[in-house]
Amino acid sequence: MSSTSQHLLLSPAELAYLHGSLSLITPGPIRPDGRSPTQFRPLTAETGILPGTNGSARICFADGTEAVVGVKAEVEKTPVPPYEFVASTEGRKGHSSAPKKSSRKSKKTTTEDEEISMDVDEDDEEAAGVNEKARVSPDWVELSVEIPGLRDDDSGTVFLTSMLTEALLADGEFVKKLWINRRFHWKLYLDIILISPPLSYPLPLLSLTTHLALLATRLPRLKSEADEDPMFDDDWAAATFLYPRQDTTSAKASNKSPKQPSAAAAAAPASRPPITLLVMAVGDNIIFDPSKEELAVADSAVAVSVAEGPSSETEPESESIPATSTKRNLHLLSVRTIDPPSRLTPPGVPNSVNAAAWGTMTAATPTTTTAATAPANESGAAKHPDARVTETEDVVGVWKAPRGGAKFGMLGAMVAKVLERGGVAEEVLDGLEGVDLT
Amino acid sequence: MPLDTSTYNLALLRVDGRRWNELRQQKGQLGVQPSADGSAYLEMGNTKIQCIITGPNERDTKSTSSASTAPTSHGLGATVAVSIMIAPFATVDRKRRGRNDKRLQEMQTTIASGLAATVQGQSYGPRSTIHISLNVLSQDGSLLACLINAASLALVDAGVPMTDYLVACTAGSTSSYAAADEEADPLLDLNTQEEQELPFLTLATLGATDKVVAMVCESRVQLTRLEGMMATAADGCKGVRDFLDGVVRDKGELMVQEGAIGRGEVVSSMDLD
Amino acid sequence: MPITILQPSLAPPAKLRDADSDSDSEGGADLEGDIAMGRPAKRARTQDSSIMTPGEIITDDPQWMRGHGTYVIPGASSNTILSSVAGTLAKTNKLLSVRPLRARYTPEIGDLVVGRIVEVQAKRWRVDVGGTLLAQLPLSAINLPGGIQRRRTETDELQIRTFFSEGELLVAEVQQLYNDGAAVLHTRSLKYGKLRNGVFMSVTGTGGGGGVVRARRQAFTLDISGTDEVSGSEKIDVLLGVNGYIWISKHIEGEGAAAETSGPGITRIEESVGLNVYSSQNDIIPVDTMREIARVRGVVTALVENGLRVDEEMVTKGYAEAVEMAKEERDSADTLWLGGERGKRLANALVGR
Amino acid sequence: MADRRRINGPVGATTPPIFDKPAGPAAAKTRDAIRKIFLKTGITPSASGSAYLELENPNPQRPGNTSLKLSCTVHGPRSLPRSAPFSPHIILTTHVKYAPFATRQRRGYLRDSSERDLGVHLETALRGAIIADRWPKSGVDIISQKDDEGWDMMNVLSGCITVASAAIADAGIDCVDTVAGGVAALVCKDDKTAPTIVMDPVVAEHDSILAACCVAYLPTRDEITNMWFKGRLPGADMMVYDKLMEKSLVACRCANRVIVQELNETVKKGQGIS
Repeated sequence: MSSTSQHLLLSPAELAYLHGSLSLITPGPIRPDGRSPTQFRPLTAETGILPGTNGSARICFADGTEAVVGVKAEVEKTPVPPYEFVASTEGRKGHSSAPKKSSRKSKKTTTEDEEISMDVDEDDEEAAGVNEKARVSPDWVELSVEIPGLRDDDSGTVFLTSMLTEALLADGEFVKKLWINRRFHWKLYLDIILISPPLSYPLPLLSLTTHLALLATRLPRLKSEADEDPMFDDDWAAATFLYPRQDTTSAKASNKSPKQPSAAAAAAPASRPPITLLVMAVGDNIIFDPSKEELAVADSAVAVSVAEGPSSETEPESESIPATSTKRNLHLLSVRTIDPPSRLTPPGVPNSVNAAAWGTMTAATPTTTTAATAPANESGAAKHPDARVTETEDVVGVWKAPRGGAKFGMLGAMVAKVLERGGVAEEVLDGLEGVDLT
Repeated sequence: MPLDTSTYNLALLRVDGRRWNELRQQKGQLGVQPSADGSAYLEMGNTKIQCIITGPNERDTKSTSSASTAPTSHGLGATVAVSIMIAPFATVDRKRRGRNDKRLQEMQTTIASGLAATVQGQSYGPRSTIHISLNVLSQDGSLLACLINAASLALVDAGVPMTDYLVACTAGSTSSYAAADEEADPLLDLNTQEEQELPFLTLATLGATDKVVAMVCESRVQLTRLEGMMATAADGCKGVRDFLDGVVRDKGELMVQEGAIGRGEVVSSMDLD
Repeated sequence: MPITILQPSLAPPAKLRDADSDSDSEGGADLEGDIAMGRPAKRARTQDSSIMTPGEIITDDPQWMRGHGTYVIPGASSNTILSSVAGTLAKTNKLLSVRPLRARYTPEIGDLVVGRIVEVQAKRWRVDVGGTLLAQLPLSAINLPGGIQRRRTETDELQIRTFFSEGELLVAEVQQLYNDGAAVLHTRSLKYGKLRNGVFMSVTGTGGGGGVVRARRQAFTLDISGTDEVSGSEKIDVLLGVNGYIWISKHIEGEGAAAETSGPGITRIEESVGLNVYSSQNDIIPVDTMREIARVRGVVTALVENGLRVDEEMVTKGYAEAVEMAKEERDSADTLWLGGERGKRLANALVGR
Repeated sequence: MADRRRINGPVGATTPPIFDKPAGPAAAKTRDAIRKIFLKTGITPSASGSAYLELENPNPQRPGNTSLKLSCTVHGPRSLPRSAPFSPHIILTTHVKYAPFATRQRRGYLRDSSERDLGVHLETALRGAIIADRWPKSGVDIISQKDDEGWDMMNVLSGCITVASAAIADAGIDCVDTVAGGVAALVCKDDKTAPTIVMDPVVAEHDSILAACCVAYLPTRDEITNMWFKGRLPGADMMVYDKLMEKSLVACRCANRVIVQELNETVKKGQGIS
């Protein structure tokens, strides 16, 4: 079944009503629970709930949907590919064709390998200038999602996992934080658990919880020198945060230990993990944080992953970045359209065609087709002559699953609304910053 | 690293400072999940478990029911389906359990049959099922016992009629199989270190009645010590039952104070009106 | 501010219960005390709280009879009554029963329930009413369109989906109960049938905190005075299903569950009114009515979240209070949303805390 | 447990030793043309609809880098099994599979997460195009198989969308429009030059790809049924994002012309015979 089809049964009458109330233009959409289009449902968030992990977080909605994320880090030996000399001399071309053979290669990494050649982190080779830095690979992060009731190779779970992994690895900054030295690196396991059966599409909840868990993650401080076997300071209070904090008052404001020269950390204080927001469109209205009923009448839905890059980093490539990026320097990481469950909903039957509704007796239901207002005494049992017409056209008040896709402009507007200055993404990031990290 | 029991008989204190018959610190909460029929969160020491109950409801025949690993065991009426999910970060080193993990399925069957004997399901038809999903957030010993306690606490929250709480506790014995010392003390409520070293058993009783519903022992232990261990476990179960009972009463009184439900009457034997 | 992130509410501090069993340390167990085998340890009922928990002896006085939520040990002297659920004791002259704190809906004959069709079979529908079992709605228990009275034929069975199909909502009455507790519904009256022009919401099971309470009138009409000069004529139907399913919709003269009580008499079956009872087409609903329907739904959610009972009186008072609150904060945009803080304020105002 | 029936190739994939310096990359293809597509429908008689697609190989003499070959079969619309719940519309299930020899490192027959991910993308793309309530109580299976290796995920997805849309049309399933897939990418030679937007990018040719997007597009309705953007784009720069999208729409229109032309040919051939 498609990724969003947690079999929600809604009647055509409800769907028609919901679609009608959500696509109102003049006073703006009326949402079933009365929220404004950009208002999120209140959620309670806490971090550091599991002492046995490097970082953990838990977020739950008022209606009970709850997610727990645990982050554990292990030191792992970095495999040295046999063709290393080929890789370094051949420069780029050799690099992409030389197969990465490592002792415990899991099957998945070959596609990651292909993806890597498409991906973006080759450019750091030139930036860092040092060749062995090149061997930063996305397999150092393993992310798994567990949804009760769905098997872990179910297409819905796989779609969520790949979206969250993609958001994390898209800009290649994150993997550099796991670098210890040329022989060892951190292997980070991110395990995301949805406690309750999903009441609404779980993606935004999972990504906010992952964001908080990564903010709270701390790695023990490295004491050993450059390429020795890693030795760590076992005083947990001295552990450094994965995402170095701004000048927060916490005593151990992360002193960037001299032995971890990573370009990103040195350049900027406050880069933050990505968040993924679910945006939905009904008619011309753009709605955030949709509940299950709202998603069931969506014409189109998009998942936008955004991260806050280091604010002082200059962007050589793009020509039109406004110089004074005052507030946050948001990076668009990935956008995916989500197949809204509205395409799987049963269609309503207009009165003119409905054998059991005896045709359109009450004048209050003017259907668009002129000939449909049959005289009162005509026996409704006979199928209406222009049933085919009502099948293709939209009859007011009758629900029909949306056909075709979304307009190009609408998709662009949805992404723009997330990214705009002072828009939703920034306010969500501000909200998340407010959570004090224990 | 093996648990050194050498210092035990000096001060009769265990590695976490408990006496031989002390339960670990327990925390419990009811109704943590408003959208589920019944829910409970239970901590015994560092073993933290959250239990969600949906049902008793009827899965209609043709619905694509999700892949719930349901070793249903037919009690008097309703069937009980249990699915356990242990978080990969629950243990010290991360371990991701596959779908058909034999140990999990065995625990699921034990819990399902234990609960089916406790739940008075005859008022629901055989077609209705009670789905119990247990999430283990962190695991530090006596896992099966803690799962059973969390499940029965959540069942009480869901208002499912039960003969009594199904409470469980583990008990071990300080002497490993080799040492033949006779006066070895039984130990109550073991954590992971003690479980890996010492022989232990899990005992589930019907509330404080000492009727044993389920007993699981997977390590070799001398027969003479078995009786002592079972008696200790049974008493441990009484302590656990009092704790669970306390959690339920607190929740009930809270709801009465909030005026959500009317105050019940008190029956007094002299009431002969 | 679009997103509000709250701090976790701390778990209520566990009161140190005066340990019943005579063990020396908190929760410990000692071996010396004799272990009472067989009969459950009779515990002096020290606490005065009237909360019963499973396995607790209520009384062993033979004069009492056993009701719901209790059981008797088959073996031993069979007049000790024990509680099988956690809840409060209820005495109805010589009958002892325990009302559980939270439980799913148990149908009783005569209940007005809102249900959703889950499955269509040859001669009947399986309806989810939030109970332990799916309810049945036989084909013979519905009104044929136009109110014709005749036996059901093959063609009716073929056209079964034109009456009700999967996912559709209906209001019905419990006609009879099977011995395993499954309900049989019927919609043979004008006030029952398919629901349209409105919004559905479900409230957790009855029996205890925050559920729908069985009341004299489950279906009633609210006339929306309209916060912004809407002509008073618009009305809203509120249907509080006893099973915790609630339907809030636009009131259509002479139709719908509330029509029975306030509309014209039941005599004229063949009137045109009953003809659209199986239509799934909504009528044109003005924006203000949609707004008020969302407000009523917010009121009910606030009642449930703050643990208050949901019945006609509370909903009407709550709605009036919500309209007042909206008038006060005339300027702020989201006067409709009644979750979180605003919900608490509304509930406190209602209960007068 | 060893797989007794099949004789597997050598465990580690071996690449030919590189002796001479391969000829320089062929003249990078012009920016605004996509590679030539070969599309044939009706290739598997047993399926109710099928199609085969092959993309032109940009520089044939390079070792280990061959063109993209995709085949797709459609089984249905056929009635759902008796146990399935009633559904008022067609149930669409899509599978994307890599042939074992399709990638540099041989992969087994068990599908892994990236293939399942592509499957979900393909399903979203096709569901928008199919008129679902024309076929109640029925299901259709679309199996798209990638036969040749060396190509990146987004190009594979756009190929799958195009070949599946042709196969659905061949199977006679009602569609609002023929959906076509297109890819565009933001590439830059090195740090100095400004990044350029390339249509239908060839992965090996470009030094570093900053961002890429793959779009499934309905040309006559001018609607997008599936969009997948990935990469690193400074957020405030919506202009680059829109330009990238427009470029991929152009790629979709070109691919769509190929489908329409192929379907016209089969129709003419069909009328010619009967």
